[in-house]
Amino acid sequence: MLKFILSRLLTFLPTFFGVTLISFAFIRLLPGDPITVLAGERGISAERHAELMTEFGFDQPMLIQYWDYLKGVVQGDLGQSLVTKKPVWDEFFTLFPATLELSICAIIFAVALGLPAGVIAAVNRGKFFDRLLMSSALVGYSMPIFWWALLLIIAFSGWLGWTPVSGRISLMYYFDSGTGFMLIDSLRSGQDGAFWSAVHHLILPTIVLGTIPLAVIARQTRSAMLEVLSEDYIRTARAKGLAPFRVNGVHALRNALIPVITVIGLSVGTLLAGAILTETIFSWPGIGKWMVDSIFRRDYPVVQGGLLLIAVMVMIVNLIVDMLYGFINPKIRKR
Amino acid sequence: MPLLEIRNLSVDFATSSGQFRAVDGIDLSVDKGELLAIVGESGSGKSVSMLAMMGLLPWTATITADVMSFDGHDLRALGPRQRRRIVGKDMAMIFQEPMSSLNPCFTTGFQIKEALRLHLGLDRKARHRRAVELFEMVGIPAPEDRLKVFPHQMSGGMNQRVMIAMAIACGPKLLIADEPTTALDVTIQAQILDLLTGLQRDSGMALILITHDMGVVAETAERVSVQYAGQKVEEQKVADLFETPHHPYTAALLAALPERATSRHLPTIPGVVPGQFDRPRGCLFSPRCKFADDRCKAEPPAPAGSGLGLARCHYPLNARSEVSA
Amino acid sequence: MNAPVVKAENLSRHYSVRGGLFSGSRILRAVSDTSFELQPGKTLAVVGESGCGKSTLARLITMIEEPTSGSFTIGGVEASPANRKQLRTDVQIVFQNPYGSLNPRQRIGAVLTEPLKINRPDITAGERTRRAREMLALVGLRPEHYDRYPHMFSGGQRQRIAVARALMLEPKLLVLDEPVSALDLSIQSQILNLLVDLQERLGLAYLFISHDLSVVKHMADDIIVMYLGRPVEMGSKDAIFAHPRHPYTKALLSATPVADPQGKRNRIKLEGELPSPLDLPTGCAFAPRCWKAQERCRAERPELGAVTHGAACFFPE
Amino acid sequence: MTETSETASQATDRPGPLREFWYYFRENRGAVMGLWIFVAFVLVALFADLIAPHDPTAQFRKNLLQPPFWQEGGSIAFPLGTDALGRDILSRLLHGARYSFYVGIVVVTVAASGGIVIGLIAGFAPRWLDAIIMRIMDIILAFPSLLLALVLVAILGPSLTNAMIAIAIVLQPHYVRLTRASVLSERSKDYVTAARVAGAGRLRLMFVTVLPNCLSPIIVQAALSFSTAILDAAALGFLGMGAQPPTPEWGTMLAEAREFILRAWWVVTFPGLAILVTVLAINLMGDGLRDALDPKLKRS
Repeated sequence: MLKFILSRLLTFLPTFFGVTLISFAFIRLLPGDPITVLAGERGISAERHAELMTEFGFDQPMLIQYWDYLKGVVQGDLGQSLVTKKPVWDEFFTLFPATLELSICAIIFAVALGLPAGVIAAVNRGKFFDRLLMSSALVGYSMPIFWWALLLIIAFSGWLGWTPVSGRISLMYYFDSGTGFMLIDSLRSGQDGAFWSAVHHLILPTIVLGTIPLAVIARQTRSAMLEVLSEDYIRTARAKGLAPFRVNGVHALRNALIPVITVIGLSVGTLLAGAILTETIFSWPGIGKWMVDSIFRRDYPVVQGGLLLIAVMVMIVNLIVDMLYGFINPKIRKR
Repeated sequence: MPLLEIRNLSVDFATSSGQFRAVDGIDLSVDKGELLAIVGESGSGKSVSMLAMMGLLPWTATITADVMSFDGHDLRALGPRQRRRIVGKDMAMIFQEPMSSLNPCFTTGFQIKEALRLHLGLDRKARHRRAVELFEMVGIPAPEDRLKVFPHQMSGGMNQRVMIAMAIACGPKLLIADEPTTALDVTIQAQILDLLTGLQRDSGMALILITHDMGVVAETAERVSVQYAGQKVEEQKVADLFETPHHPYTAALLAALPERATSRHLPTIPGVVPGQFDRPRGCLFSPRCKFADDRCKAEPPAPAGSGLGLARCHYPLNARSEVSA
Repeated sequence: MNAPVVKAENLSRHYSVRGGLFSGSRILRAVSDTSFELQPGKTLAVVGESGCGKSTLARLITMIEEPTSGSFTIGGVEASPANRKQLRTDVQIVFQNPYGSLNPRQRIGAVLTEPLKINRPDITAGERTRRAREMLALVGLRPEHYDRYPHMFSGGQRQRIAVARALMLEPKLLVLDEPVSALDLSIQSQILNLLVDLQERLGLAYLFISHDLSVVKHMADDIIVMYLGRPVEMGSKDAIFAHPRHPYTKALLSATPVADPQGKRNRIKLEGELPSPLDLPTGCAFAPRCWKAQERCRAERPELGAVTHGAACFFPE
Repeated sequence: MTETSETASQATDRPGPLREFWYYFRENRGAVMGLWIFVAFVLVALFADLIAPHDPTAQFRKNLLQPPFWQEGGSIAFPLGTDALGRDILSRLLHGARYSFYVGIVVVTVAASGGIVIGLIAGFAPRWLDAIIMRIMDIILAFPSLLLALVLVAILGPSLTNAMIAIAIVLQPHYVRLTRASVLSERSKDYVTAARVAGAGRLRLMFVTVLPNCLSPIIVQAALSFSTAILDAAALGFLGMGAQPPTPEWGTMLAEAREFILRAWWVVTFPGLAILVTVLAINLMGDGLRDALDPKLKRS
């Protein structure tokens, strides 16, 4: 097992360098030289330009520039925002919990509904329930979530008035963010109704963000279950006289989970892409919205740093999923 | 009363291109402690009929039978819950591919103890003791260690031993072995066959051995049933079958064995087993039979008398102790 | 006596298996020090259980893989990488699984003409078609099969097509890797007859790989018995079946079920299973399962010895 | 030969590959429905000029935010109503089909052709080259697709063309992985070895022997990425990074309509519905393709 983890870590490294290379290249691929770009629309005098070129080392050979950049990355120095003048690193980690909270809720939502739906569909293959669930899953899978969000807002916020349209919590409540997770912070603040307000604000974004993963997980669970159900060992289990519930729920599901876990892991990337849209629509102060805003504001150091950090987050999650995969698949675990 | 009795069993599968009859009017009876071999080529329905009896066929299968009784139970009348009380306990089955027949995600110990808990209700300690005992019975060395191991960590022969241990865990009255040695090497095959016949002799259970290998049949079985394209075409004591086959198919099959060859050219059976689309109207073997005439092509034969090995043929061979040509 | 079609000397094929990151690589000895000769028109059978290296040997002789050491000649020409292209047409192969060995997207006509197209560019398209149709008839298929796809054929017919493809280049040697193992008994005899006929008619040499001793007994002139990558016994068919000298051969013969209910025999019961090919015993590989094994067997490896009927055993029968 | 025997009759009973494919595809009613909708979509895209009642950019200043015809205040002249600038929504939707179709075709062609060639090379390449190619694909896959597309558009400037380039780059690794995986599984099969024994060179093996047998999953992937491309292009349009107004691209239309969501439901509903129906139809078709092309599912 230790060997397995180490070997995974070893493939992590080249990918990590590749990712830094891309984010390093980003700012140099922009039209115009980096200083002009970083100066933004205010413009800059020629002397100051030359001065800054030397100061930031842009006149150095590329290889040395990359080496310096890499050193910065390892030390947590990703430059600072042109707009707020705060370090990119700090901004990222202030906003990241909001995205994390939303993503975790969305994944829980997707797994809690998608897994049972897939199992039920597979066991009732070809029957009414299967058709119903799989048609719904296909609609969910095909959904333009930015439109889905607007529809939900029309229905739940417009007509029914049940849920708020934007933000993480009602403006009535104010407390210091401790963990950055609104659900936890609101509970800790002890203010009446704060927690429920936070929950209310979470509902729509969670549904919107969770829709596609939900559909993907349901479909994948069904097909994995179907595949497993035709295996010889399922016949063996039935030949032992086990009840269908135990055959499907223990012998089949345990094996079907192996590919499903992979899919759940892969949907983390999808989730972050979805977060960009969801957070923009619901004005959710997370890194997705932060990235979009920064692109619009041409706040390139933020875009560069955010790009790198998000990619690294995705890689870390994939790494964890990989290890989890190794853990639940005995063929890898004990080799 | 025989332990297992089946009369006129048929199994149809609903496929995308219509109904497909995999088993066609099979009769079978097995006494307590008997060893019956069912032999046939692929597509002869030899496994399907046994799976039908165990209730292991998918829902696309339609099963009909006049009689299907096991140990006093009418298998046709049993609900799923009652059937599960018999299946795995009194009636057990092992399969062709030992590597894929065990669940890769659970240890062998888990899988064998599961059956013990379900059918015998043993407590934790008793289960463990019994599992170790079973592993010793089937000749698995270091049973304590092997209980903690996953199937993919052992060889095919060992896995088949685990399968056998699982099957005999609850002391079945009937064990069905579906091509148990086909996936194994010859030397391991010999070990497994010895183990199975030994268990059958010692425990007094009945054993149905499904195989395509005439050599295995000759060396292990007492009585043999030959199947072709879903029908039983002949049934005899093993010695008589090899001596005086009554159905032309059996005779041709035996003649085609390389080890019985007299010249470099083997006698062959022309053509292939009929499929879903080209099932003959009369005798199913008539398109390939060198004795077939118009009657054979037109009307399906009924089984002949027991003196003629119940041969499903209009013109059984070796009739009345005539010496074969 | 003619020059041998194949003459192999000390052929070995070892794979390095990566045993994980830090344990370094280990060596899997699939075939070691195998030498043999095969005369034109004769059949040499290689028998053994799974993992004995018989299929690897087939792939070496067919030049699908390179030997790690040792060498072999085909028709007297050294099979070096330089000569490979020239020798390719002399050796062709038929695989075990008739369902995997034909390209599902190729019509039978294309399957048969492809070898000519690649190796004999001087032959016209019309001539290629003519030869392919001729070959189709030779292996007992009908002219209308020419334009069909493989999935329309049964296993036996596919195996005929595979044989036809192998013969298109008029090879001297046909390597048959378990050609009838995947077939039903009634089809098996058809294919065996076809092979016998073709050998007589075309004077082919066969390297016949099989685990089925009854088929080998029917087909072979000479036999090599392999165990864990090494030949343990080699000799003429009659000699080996009548007087097996190596204990493993004896056990193998006695374990093979015989379709004769009267012939009760004493079966030699082999204890245990094959050791892992990654972790072979130092001495004779068969020693851990052998009832005759002594100290010497565990310490040093016996050589095959005699030319006519050799057995790699210190205590042969 | 004495036994020229095996009956030829049974071979004729089995249908040819194309007919067999259609047979299985037809079984799946959803897939057939998806196919018809897709055909309709393609026709609309091709003949939008002829079908559309109005010029998609013409502004009817007297009819701002007019509801669809069945609602009070609607008129049959603007069947699905008008937007805030008085443009006919139906005409804009019909023309929008053209952009979506265009995006789908271009993206799939670029991503698939590049991805297939790279995947084929990786599948046949020596280990080190294969490892390098796959690591590069890992790197691209580490970035969430929409984010990478956004950043690429930020570099190249917002436009539909740049959005398409960005989406094609992001989708490419999927083709590479898929092609490589099926090349590796095909390569180990006996028929490929047989072709090698027959003397086939590497190029012949790659393109003549192996590639045709890898196409099934690639075709399915092409259908699925067609819909992904439409969705991503619309998302970029929605964020203001794709097609620019007044282009009647569906995502861009939604972005323009956002501020009216609580006032004029139709400006929001119809473009989104158009995206959903198109994507759903293509996905239905893709599922049908997969079932019909996957031999594993056929047997059951």
